[in-house]
Amino acid sequence: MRRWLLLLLALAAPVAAAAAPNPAADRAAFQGWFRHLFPQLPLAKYVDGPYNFSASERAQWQQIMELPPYGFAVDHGKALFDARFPDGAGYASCFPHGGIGIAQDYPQFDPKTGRVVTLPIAINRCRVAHGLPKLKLTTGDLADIDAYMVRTSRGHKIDVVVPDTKPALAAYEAGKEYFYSRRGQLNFSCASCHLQYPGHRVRGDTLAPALGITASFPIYRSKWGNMGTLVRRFIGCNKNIRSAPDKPDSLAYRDLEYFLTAMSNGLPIAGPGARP
Amino acid sequence: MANPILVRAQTAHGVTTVACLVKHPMDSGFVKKAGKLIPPHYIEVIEFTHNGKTVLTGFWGPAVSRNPFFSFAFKGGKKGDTVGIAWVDNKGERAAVSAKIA
Amino acid sequence: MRGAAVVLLALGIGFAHAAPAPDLAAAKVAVAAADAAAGRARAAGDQWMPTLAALKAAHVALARGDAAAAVTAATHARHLALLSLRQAAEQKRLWRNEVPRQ
Amino acid sequence: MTGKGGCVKHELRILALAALCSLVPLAARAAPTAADIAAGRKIAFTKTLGNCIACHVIPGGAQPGNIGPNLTHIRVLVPHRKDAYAIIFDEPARKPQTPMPPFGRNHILTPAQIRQVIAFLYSHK
Repeated sequence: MRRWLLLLLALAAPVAAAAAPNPAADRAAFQGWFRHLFPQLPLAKYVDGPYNFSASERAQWQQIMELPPYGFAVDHGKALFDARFPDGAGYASCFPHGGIGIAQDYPQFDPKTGRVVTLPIAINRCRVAHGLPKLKLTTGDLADIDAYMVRTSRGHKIDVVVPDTKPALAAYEAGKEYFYSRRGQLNFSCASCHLQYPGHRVRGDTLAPALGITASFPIYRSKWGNMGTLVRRFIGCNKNIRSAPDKPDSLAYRDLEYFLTAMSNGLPIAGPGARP
Repeated sequence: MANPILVRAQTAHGVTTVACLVKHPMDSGFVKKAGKLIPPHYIEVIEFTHNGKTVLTGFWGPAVSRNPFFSFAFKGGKKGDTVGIAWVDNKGERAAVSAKIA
Repeated sequence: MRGAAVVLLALGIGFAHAAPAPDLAAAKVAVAAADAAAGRARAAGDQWMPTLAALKAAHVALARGDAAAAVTAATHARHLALLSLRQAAEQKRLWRNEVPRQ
Repeated sequence: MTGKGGCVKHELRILALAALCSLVPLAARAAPTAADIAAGRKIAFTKTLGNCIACHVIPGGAQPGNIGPNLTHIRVLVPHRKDAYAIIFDEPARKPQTPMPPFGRNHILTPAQIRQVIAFLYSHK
């Protein structure tokens, strides 16, 4: 009888684990996976992404970082951030601490709308609240404002909160499912490359580990020649695997950013970043 | 300034290393936007001076990237000397900046 | 010039053989079926770019009146959409296999 | 299983049959020609086609990736060409966790193109 009970318990435990989302346990396993892959690499170093794995790319990057290519974007972003809206308010009025040093707290779950709000989306919400049109979420002025706000948060530890409520956990779980689900004609998931093969090369490009990948966004990509937000990269990744990209403000991308950033809790913000 | 140039010049062991970041669209004239070619707009000549004397002249063209980063080294520079950078592009626009060697 | 003439000729032959009304009606049915399958793939959150490309080719061919090309492209688009639907259905279960465990 | 899912399965079964039919003449095919090898080389090295070089070291390919096995000695790794065909056609069917895309099943390459790639890969001694 007791043996049967134990067996029942053993069967029930995994089912319960699969049913109830547990961000803290997921994070421990996620970070543990990378520690197992690269025992020598300190957690905080993951924010340097591909530069941990290629000496030549790292040397070039360090030279580039003497005069970071995103410098112009940060200056432009600061000018935009400091400018007044027609109603006299500014971006600072929409954020805690006047918008300075807060990027580590995004994305957030908004219980009112039941949706995840990323920092770029929060910037657009601020504009709408003050009667201004939304900006493009992928690049341009919004990416520059994002770059400035992230720059003021550099070194702050990422602290994405997933409230213990049903809708917030559902959004988190949807992002997790997106990250691990294979899609597109080429049949890749985000995890296929950035979790299973970080540090390996696809042609000449080094794959960045998923851990800490969000910490450097927005990034100046030499390939783009300007700044791009995380969503711009999601769209690029989807196209690479021949999957039709979602809309920049889609729930799919919001949830994915929510899950992905939450996995890097505790790592320092290193953005804006520069990538090849 | 519309076309800023960021400069860093440092000297060590008699060798001065100059690094600069030039803000410029560097449109090659071969890229289309909404079906129309973006007209060419790129730096043609960039000149680096040390105390007014030219130390390096670069003939750039459409193949150079947007907002180019450029770095080189020369001998004979001293702390406090002036390094000058000036460029002119195919539209006749120009920009110049000078900095002290640190 | 000669190449263009050959293409025109080929198109003409295509018309001669594929122009009859029933074929165009069949092409419309095929394109509609492809549209429906692609719609289901989008709803499942797993649309492939080649599906959209084939679908577009089918619509273009239909608008041109080329029933044979429309049917070929539409069939291809529908096949791809069905494959992506299968992928989406399988991944509902398989994605958990890729999650690292401790 | 819902009705919809069952329908998808049925239609895909017909597709799979069609794919199998195109497999049949494989054995009867003549030895690959130089043109086949050249075409296979182009497919293996072109991003919009096979892009094999993205993950595999292949003789003659610049800047290869290192995710998949080195294919220089494919004759040792996969002695039989029909196994190579199966791997390229649908590797996830054999190993669900593989990052290798199912080139044949997902219509990334046609059966003829896959045979050309194999002709190219096995042309290295």
